[in-house]
Amino acid sequence: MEALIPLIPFLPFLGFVVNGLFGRNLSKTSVGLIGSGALLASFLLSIACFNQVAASGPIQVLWYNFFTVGNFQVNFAFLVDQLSVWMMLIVTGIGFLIHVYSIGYMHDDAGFWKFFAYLNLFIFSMLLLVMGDNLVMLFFGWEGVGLCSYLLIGFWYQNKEYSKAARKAFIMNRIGDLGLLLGIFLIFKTFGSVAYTDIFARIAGVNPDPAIITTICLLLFIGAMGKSAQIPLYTWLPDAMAGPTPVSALIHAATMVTAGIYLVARCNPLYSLSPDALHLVALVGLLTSIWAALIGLRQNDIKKVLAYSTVSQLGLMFVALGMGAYVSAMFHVTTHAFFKALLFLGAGSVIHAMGGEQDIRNMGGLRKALPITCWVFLIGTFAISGFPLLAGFFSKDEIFANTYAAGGRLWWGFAGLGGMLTAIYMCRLLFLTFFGNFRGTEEQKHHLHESPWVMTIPLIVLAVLSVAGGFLNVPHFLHIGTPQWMAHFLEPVVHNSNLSHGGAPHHLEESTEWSLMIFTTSMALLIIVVSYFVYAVRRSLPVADAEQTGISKILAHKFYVDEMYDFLFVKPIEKISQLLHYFGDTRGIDNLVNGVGRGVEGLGGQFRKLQNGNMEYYLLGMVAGAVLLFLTLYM
Amino acid sequence: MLEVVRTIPIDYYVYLSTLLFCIGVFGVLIRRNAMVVLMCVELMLNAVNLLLAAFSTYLSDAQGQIMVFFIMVVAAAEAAVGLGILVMIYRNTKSTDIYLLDNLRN
Amino acid sequence: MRGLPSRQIALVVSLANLAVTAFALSGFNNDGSFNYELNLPWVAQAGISFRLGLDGISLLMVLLTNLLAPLIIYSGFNRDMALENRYYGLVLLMAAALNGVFMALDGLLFYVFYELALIPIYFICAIWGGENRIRVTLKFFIYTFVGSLFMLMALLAVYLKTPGAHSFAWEDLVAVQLDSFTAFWVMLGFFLAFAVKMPVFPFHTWQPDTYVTAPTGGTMLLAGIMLKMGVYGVIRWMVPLAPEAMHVWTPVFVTLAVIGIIYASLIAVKQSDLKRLIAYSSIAHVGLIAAGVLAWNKTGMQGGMIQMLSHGINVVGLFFVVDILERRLGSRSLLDMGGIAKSAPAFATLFMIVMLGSVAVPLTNGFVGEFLLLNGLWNYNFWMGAAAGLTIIFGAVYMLRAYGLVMFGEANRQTEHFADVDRKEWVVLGAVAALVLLLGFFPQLVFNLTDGSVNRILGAVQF
Amino acid sequence: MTLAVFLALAFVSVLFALLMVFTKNPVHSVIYLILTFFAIAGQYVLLNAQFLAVVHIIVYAGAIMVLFLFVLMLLNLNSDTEPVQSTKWKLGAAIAGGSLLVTLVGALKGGIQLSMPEVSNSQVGLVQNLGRVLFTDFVVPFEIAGILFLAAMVGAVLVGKRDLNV
Repeated sequence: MEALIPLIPFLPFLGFVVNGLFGRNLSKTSVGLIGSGALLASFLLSIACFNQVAASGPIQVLWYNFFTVGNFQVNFAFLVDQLSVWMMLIVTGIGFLIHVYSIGYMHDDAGFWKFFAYLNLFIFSMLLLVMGDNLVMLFFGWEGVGLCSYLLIGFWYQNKEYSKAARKAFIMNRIGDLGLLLGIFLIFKTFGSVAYTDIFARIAGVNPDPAIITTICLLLFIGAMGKSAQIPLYTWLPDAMAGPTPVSALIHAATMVTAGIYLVARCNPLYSLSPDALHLVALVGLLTSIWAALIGLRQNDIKKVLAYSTVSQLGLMFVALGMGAYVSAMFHVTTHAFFKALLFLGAGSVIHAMGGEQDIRNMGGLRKALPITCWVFLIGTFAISGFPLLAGFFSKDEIFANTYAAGGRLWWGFAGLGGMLTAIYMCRLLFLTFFGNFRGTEEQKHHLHESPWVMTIPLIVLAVLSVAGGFLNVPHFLHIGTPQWMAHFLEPVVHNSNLSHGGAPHHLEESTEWSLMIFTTSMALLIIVVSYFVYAVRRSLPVADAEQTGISKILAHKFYVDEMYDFLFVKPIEKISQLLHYFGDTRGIDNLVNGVGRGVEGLGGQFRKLQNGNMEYYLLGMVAGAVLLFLTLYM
Repeated sequence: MLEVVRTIPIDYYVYLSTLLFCIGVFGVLIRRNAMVVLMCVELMLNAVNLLLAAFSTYLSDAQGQIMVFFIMVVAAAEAAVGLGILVMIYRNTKSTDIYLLDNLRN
Repeated sequence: MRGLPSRQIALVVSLANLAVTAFALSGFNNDGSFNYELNLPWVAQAGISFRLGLDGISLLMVLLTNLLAPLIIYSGFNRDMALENRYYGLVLLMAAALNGVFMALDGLLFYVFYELALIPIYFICAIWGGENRIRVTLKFFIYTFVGSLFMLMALLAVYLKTPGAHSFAWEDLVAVQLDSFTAFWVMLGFFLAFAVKMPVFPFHTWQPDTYVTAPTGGTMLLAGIMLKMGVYGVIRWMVPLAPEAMHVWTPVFVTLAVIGIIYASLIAVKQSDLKRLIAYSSIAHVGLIAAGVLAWNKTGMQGGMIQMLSHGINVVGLFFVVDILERRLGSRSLLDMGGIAKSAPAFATLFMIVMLGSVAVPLTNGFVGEFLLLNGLWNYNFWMGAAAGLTIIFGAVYMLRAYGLVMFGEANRQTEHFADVDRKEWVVLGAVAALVLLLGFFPQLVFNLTDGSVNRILGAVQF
Repeated sequence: MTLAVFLALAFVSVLFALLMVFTKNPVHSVIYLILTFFAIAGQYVLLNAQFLAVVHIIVYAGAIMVLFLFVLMLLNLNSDTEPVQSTKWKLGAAIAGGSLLVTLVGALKGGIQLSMPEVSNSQVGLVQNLGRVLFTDFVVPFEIAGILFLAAMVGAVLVGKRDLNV
């Protein structure tokens, strides 16, 4: 098994190399087969790993020494423990489904081979990220996925807006990366190693200053903010929807954006030592969750709605992390990967059918033309809204319960508010798209068709997962199946800190859990019913952009955050750049240097005047020189 | 020992030739007529000649006087060429004013 | 010598040089001592000898020189230029001088080679340069020349303190214990020379103009190899000769370097001339190298080592890209470009790889260098490290902007039929890209080479 | 006695030198200069350098100064055409010359220590002696001086030619 582990990331890498170098000359079928086949193999290997890890614990594979400088040693090594194998399964499994889907979705695109090459490269980076045995390996993957995200968002590069969005994503990620990088430095300085096992083993021995731990946690969290699109670095994610829809599903919903969650969960021994850092994580998560949900309420682009929903859900995960409920966050990562991938792929199917149309005001009534898509979309929406027994129901409920337990009523209330807002805009999206009358053009109406099977099968698989995913980690009090199966599996690496501290103030009564669950569930149901009436029965339509007023206009314009960033950062930097070039270099330093040159030249000019060709001056000078000479010699 | 060597200190000759030399310099500086300037130069050369001759006598060494001959040679050559040039210049400028001779400037 | 195939001769000579370097590499002892030492008396009375030798650091720089020289020569094959034989002759002379700089173990010999390197590049820029070349080249020349004069004074100051009959040998110069006053001035003198060469803010203003004006080969030589002379000089001469002044000067130098990083990055953000943009990015990158090296610790130093090699490779690739664009489009302005990715996919891919190396994406050659440099700098001072770290953000900003403007967007009339790279260009860019990835995956290759020497230098300098 | 002669001659030479400098008419200047030269020739005689004195008279007064006079007359220069220096310049020149004198005298004062031979050779300035030295020890410079003369002569002729299309 050990020897095969490097194959898991390097099979997709191989796929990338083959498709990248020779893809142009291969048929679309072979490109698709190579791309998806590599992933399938990785997925199967991951399952094998899973079994072995479940049976005999973590596997560590040292591949080669990446570099050793002094005592700074970084190995190209893999650590496959419960947490990483879990992520590997998500990445390769969902990745495989999305690859298959892309065969259909991207079929008519000229850059088909390039698309698969990039996707494979992305999977490679993502696997490095989760499988790396140290923080530097994680950083490889971390930047690698950022790069692939850049390439894929800007996939249709002829459009300048798209490549701008790609650039924005990469740069915002890089801001976070700097934080992560500094965090890694500080960790190395404190613990003398960047390998997870060493770091966590040395915590007790080194016993660092709490302030240092907090600094480390905050620096790492900056990285997580960038990657997982948290306030203030979230604006790239909605723009990233410029990429092809499978990309949005894979990168910007299921896998890459959860890297931040993974990072915090991975470093949970550090975070658990720093209540301050956890507090901030929770606060940022909560703010993001509500903020993005509010914006999501008034978006009319089907992908933008999903994007804001992703940001909001990621916020919720950070709330869970901040509450010390690492497992709950990972659980939500998992279920979210299922239903959000489903939703995105469903949206892709819609866009595919509508010939590129993304505005839900021009859709409606697609239920008849796209029955499978409609059903899976419905499942996805209900799952994210918290419909009983669907995936999101369990994972969200667990987060709410933990928030209540660790944070109290206020936190719970706000987190719940975020959840409810999610339900509202998701239902709005669902009903506006699939119910009511078709509002598009005649041409589009003729064009409407269900997607081919390569696209629908992944949808169906994901729908099944969205239904069943919740049973991975059923709470104790429901007494169904194996309670807390996932938590038990992850126990050796991550565990909810409030659960492990057994009882005391953190543990909730069963009755409390029941009442919390009933409350949130009934709210979700209520929202579903109400929005059905509002959007499907009464068919109230969102107004055109120009007619928006008041708060909804602010929401539709995303609180003007992009404009604000533009005004606060982008424009000033560009201005400074020009000013520095003009006043700093051309006029300033260079002028100074040239000034010295001119000074010398000018002095030369003055001296030149003495050389006026008039002998008497020369003679006078000679005499003066002789006088001086004698003076110095004899006086 | 010669009478002159006994009775006149060498310093007198030094002072005398210095004085003549300085008069020459002064003349060169003060006059604008190239002709007179040349004459002043001759005067300066003579001051030096005098000094050489004096030392030659005082040291009973003929070399000083030989040197004087050579200086005379140079002075004669200089006068010949200098005056030739002067005539030439006068032909072009109708003047011997050295202020006009700033062609070196450029 | 009109009939000689000068370019082919130059290429063969440079390849032979590379082969010799490879041979030297094969039998190399990396424990930090000087290998293959050659010591001939030169002016024995004054303690000057013709002394060459290679330790890990030198060998790395020699490798850089001889690796890039064939690429630089070969990159000129697509261009017809006047007086071709002289051009290639000067390039070879340049390579000789650079090798000499990196191998010299005698202070005066070092100075001689250092100055000798200036002469061919001066003529290359002044003869084959673009507009304003005379003015710009003169500025460059005076700038660097004045800098080197300070170095000469500093060298002499140390030389005169050597015991007994004075000596210029490296060991003897290093052994001199300077009083703090002398050390202060000696270090300043050296720094002025090397800071101009690198260049470090605020001595950099010759650089963008010169890079832009110089012919591509000259720019490659300047940016790829010549500016490493400055960093190398800092490591080999400046600090070991006057370590007593380290604690006074290092904060100043590091601060200047960090200011330079941010300053140049900021300026690069809005440049529209691609060549100038890369020139500014080069200032930023070299600023980071300088800052990391001056932090004078293991990670910073090793980072500097690999980054010097990487930066040389990347910058040669980037300037070659500029050259291709300029030859096809007749312009270097980003505003005239766009949409090239469609008509020239291979070119786009190769440019992408080189660009990623320059942006320091992991598993390209730029990453490990920047990582270690930042770590070294960060160990020296937290805030300096954090400020210099902005380079990874700004680097992405300006490089991606440039790449996007060149490759993405709609094609215009000129870029519509942009020819993809031909075979010769493929060879150069392919070689650069291969090196980018090779060093990206296996940086330890470099560290194995330099480890002993870096330890020795770091150990020898106590302050 | 000797001292008196010396002082008289010195006085004469300085007086005429000054007159030469200050007189406006170039012709007068030439005359004064010739008189100065005569005074200097007197000094030579005093110094027991009779041959030198004779040569001096012949060369300077006889050749060079006559040449000057010829040129002066040729050009027809007199005090009317004489260019005059500005007062400021005159003052500057006076200061310069004066300070040169002062410094030279100051520098040379008391600084001369001659190791004079016990027995002085009175034959030094005679033709026989000078000729021997000139044609033995100094024969090469002598020949060179001859060449110099030749060159000067050719040069003077060349310069004096009306049109210089050489």
